[in-house]
Amino acid sequence: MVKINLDYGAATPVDPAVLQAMYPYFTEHYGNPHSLHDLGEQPRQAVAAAREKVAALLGAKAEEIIFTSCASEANNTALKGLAAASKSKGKHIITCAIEHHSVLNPLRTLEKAGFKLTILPVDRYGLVDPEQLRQAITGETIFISIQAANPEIGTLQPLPLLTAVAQEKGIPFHTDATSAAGFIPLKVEELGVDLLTLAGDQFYGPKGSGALYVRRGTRLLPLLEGGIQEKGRRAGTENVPAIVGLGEAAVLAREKMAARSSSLAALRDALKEKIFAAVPHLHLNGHPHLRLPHNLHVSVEFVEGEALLLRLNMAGIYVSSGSTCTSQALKSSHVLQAIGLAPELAQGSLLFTLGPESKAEDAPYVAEQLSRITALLRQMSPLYHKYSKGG
Amino acid sequence: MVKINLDYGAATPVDPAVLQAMYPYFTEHYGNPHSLHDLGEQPRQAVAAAREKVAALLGAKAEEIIFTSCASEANNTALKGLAAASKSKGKHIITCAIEHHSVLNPLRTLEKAGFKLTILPVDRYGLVDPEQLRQAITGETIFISIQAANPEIGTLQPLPLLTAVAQEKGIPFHTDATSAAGFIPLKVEELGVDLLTLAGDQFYGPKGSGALYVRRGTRLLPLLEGGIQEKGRRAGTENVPAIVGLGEAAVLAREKMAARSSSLAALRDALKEKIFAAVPHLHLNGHPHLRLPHNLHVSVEFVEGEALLLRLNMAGIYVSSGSTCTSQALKSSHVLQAIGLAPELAQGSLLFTLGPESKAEDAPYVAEQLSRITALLRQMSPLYHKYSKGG
Amino acid sequence: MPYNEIIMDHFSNPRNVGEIPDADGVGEVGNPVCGDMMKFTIKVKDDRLEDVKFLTFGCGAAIAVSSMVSELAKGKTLDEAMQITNKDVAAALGGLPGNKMHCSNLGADALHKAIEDYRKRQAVPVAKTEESGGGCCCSFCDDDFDCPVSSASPGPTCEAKVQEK
Amino acid sequence: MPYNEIIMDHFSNPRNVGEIPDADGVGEVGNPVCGDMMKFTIKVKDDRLEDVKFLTFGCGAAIAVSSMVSELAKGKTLDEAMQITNKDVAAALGGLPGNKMHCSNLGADALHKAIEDYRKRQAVPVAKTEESGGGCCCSFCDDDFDCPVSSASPGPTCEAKVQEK
Ligand SMILES: Cc1ncc(COP(=O)(O)O)c(C=O)c1O
Ligand SMILES: Cc1ncc(COP(=O)(O)O)c(C=O)c1O
Repeated sequence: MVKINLDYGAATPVDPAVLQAMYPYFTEHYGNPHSLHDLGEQPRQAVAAAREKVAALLGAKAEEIIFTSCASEANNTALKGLAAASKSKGKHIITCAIEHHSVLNPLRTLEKAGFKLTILPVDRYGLVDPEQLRQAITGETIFISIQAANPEIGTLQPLPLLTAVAQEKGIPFHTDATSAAGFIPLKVEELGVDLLTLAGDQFYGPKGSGALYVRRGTRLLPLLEGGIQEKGRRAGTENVPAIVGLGEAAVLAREKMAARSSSLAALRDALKEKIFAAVPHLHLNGHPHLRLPHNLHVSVEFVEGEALLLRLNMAGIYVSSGSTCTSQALKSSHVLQAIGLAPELAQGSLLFTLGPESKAEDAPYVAEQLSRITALLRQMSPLYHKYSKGG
Repeated sequence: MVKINLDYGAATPVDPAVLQAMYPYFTEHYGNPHSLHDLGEQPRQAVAAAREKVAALLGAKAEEIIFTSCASEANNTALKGLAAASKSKGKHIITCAIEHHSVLNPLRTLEKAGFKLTILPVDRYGLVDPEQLRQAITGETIFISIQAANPEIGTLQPLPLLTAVAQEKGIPFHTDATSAAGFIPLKVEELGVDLLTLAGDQFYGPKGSGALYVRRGTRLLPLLEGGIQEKGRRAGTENVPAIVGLGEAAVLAREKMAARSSSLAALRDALKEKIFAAVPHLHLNGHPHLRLPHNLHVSVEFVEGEALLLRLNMAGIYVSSGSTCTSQALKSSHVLQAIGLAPELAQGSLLFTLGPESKAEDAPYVAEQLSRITALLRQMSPLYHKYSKGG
Repeated sequence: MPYNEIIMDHFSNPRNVGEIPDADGVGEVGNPVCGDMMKFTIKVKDDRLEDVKFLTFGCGAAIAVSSMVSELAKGKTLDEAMQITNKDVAAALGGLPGNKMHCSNLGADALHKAIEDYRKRQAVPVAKTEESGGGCCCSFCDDDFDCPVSSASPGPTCEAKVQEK
Repeated sequence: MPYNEIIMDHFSNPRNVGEIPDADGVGEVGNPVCGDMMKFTIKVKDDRLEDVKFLTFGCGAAIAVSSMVSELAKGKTLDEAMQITNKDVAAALGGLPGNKMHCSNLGADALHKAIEDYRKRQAVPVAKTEESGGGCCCSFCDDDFDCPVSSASPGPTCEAKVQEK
């Protein structure tokens, strides 16, 4: 049976080299890095080495990396930690409308606790305007959080332009780079960011591995308090296998990024071409070229995303959608709303993310199935019937 | 070379059956449990099954289990989440002096934020007095957090007596059962607790696996906010392999607990006998019998714990200590202070925790080495010289 | 797969898809903003539903619900058909996932609207059937756990419910 | 192992352990509350340290420091020995871990005290050497990262330092 994963954004398999590196730390080297005896030695060194590797991916210093259990934890730690440490400086925070929920929801909680939140709009491609950012800044602004890339529509923010504005005013800048890490270069000096979130499971590392880069000198109070792991910035026994895996994934990402990204982009472009040729009334979402190399996001007019997704699944093709029905919160994607996509188009959205097993041969089959299924669902769509009669 | 781990409290190896269960979820079944397509199916079922297994260990319902990345996260989530959800009810919190830092530090942070904190004392065995708990409760008390077992001195709290007091007054009761889980029965109904923390890596499950039991109906605001994983109570992509591993460890714990604990206790008792016979001026800390089956905590008079630990390490024996020098914060253990142990004795503390590879043959060797090393260090101890002259 | 076999069967092989050209009654519910929209057309003969057809824009559940409603209704008298509730439809489908109970389960409403439309055309006055509300709804409603307002982004209709708890 | 090879060597094979019975000077520093206590006894001949012995209750670093001090001091004139600083000792040991710099590095102080004691007995008045403070100390002091007050439980002597930042 055909099985074509086009939903690597939801999960990636762990690279065999990564898993191999992790393996000894479950059993042979199971010690606690904080133990003073020999059993702590190898785990301690492994964690230190992984820290160097993640730092190298970002062009950062090892001591600027805090290991976390996921990107959500890193985002919560960054945002709540900055807010708690900066109360005396002010209470104003700036973000943008298409951030991940793990950025927006902590900020909404801070808002309820008395912070002032400015949520910048984005244009129809999902871009934040540096000029609007500049105007939003007040004397009270304590930090800015704007993502590196959007996980749905794939749009890459012009971070250097945005961080330049923040730097002028001396305001710490956090970026959620979860969907960008491993696919586009993220040197913190070039980006000009002070904090950066990433997660290993987005780029062939293990689930349960995340990291927060915090520029030396940035004040942050810890979210997980307890032991003095991560120099007191994140309590909890180090998940050594996951940390080792993240380090290994960072090495692979650094070595292979250019090749990986250009081959993914080529496959993606071929897929795009094929499905646009096969399916009428298809719309591309996100920026035409400022986008993640492995991301393709479209709206299929007149039909609903979950129905498409389930039918594609029956054909062995795995995708996701930002439609109301596919979100457990039963709201259509806030990202699609923010770029001003018409509700009907948001409902018919399909997200393709390519990954390690994507092949050129897949595109024709996917296009053919998408065309067949779209036709079938349009036949039972009242919107399509209305359109057909009207047109 | 001899290698005898007597520091399983710091880390346990992952049980081979646990690792085997986890393995497919790194590669073959790498999907995201929230995916609507087939790749989400197996991970989703695996997470659901693991939830049932952890619930079964506690005699709880599956939906009362929140998976976390470690015990510290579970504790922070419980305490900060209860506080945030109960602000309108009151601002008073009760705990005890020998809690883990991942309980005490979040509570101290809440105290700084305006909550009132009562830290109950313990007796010389580490026991909390139910009557003192009763007297500490005020109309403002919003929750109580008292551990199930102490990770250092091994003392088991009389939880049913303590929770009975809380129930009378209708106050939610959290227990940090991190060092108890897997070794002593922890049925939430019998204990009478409303929230309970555990971590897999304490009982042969993987690092990075924790859980928080929250009784149905208990109000709690989430600490990690973002996606609606764990029904909105803990954001972040599920660490499926770790969750599966925790589930498997819970099954093993349920099946083997009685046998495991009685064999560990027998080994521990033999070790205790041997070292007390071999080393003069040795003191047992913690309760004589109300203690974890795998825990032995002693103070070696006139010598310092790190020096003992390092010399034992050179002899292939791995232990830990609550001495000032072995804590990165450079304070002697707050637990030893709280039970009123003299500073010199606290400095000479040694913690032995037994585990899966502990053997009866180890005890004589350990006793012999401890005796040799103690004599050697006493020879260079000014305290011992003073004692010898004086005595 | 989020759905059971009966639902997947009706989703994969929906019965009675289409639009009756010279329908005796037409009923529409929902709108694409919330993700589901259904249009039922009926043919009535001797006070019985001789034919029922539907068009649905919506998720798997919505399509299966429409299909099931059309099957349940076909051949029934109008009064019998008016007795079909959304709950009956869900039961006939072997149960809907909690978060789809409100949102996609509008099939009976659409059918009732079509019957009302027919009756209106026949000038038989009827009390307007109340819609079940439907629309966008938080997945936590059916849950016994407090809805974590700060993190779950509940839908508009549930916000009230959530606050109450 | 938290220590380098030189330290481990001095810890495993400490030089000059003991107490000189008829010492010319005795110096004690530290107390067991903070984990380290050192007692130096010296034998002086022709203004030189003919013999130096120590007793130490303390961690690996404290024992290695004591051993190194005794070696550095032995044979030196008293004035030379008074020049030995805790920093010199740490350097001779190839560096101490950050969190042991303050706490266990009291060896020079103890030696100086012993010399002072000798001089006092000889009635040569001297300015009292200042102790370096030592005692219990937070491991974050040497760190460039802000000490996370809420979570790190810094020791008493550092609390001030931490608040300052
Ligand atoms: C009683 C207790 N609570 C909490 C913790 C913290 O556990 P973790 O390192 O998994 O966060 C520990 C660690 O050993 C513990 O013993
Ligand atoms: C941009 C972005 N941020 C944060 C997250 C949350 O990641 P995690 O599930 O590792 O917490 C995601 C998840 O896909 C994401 O795409």
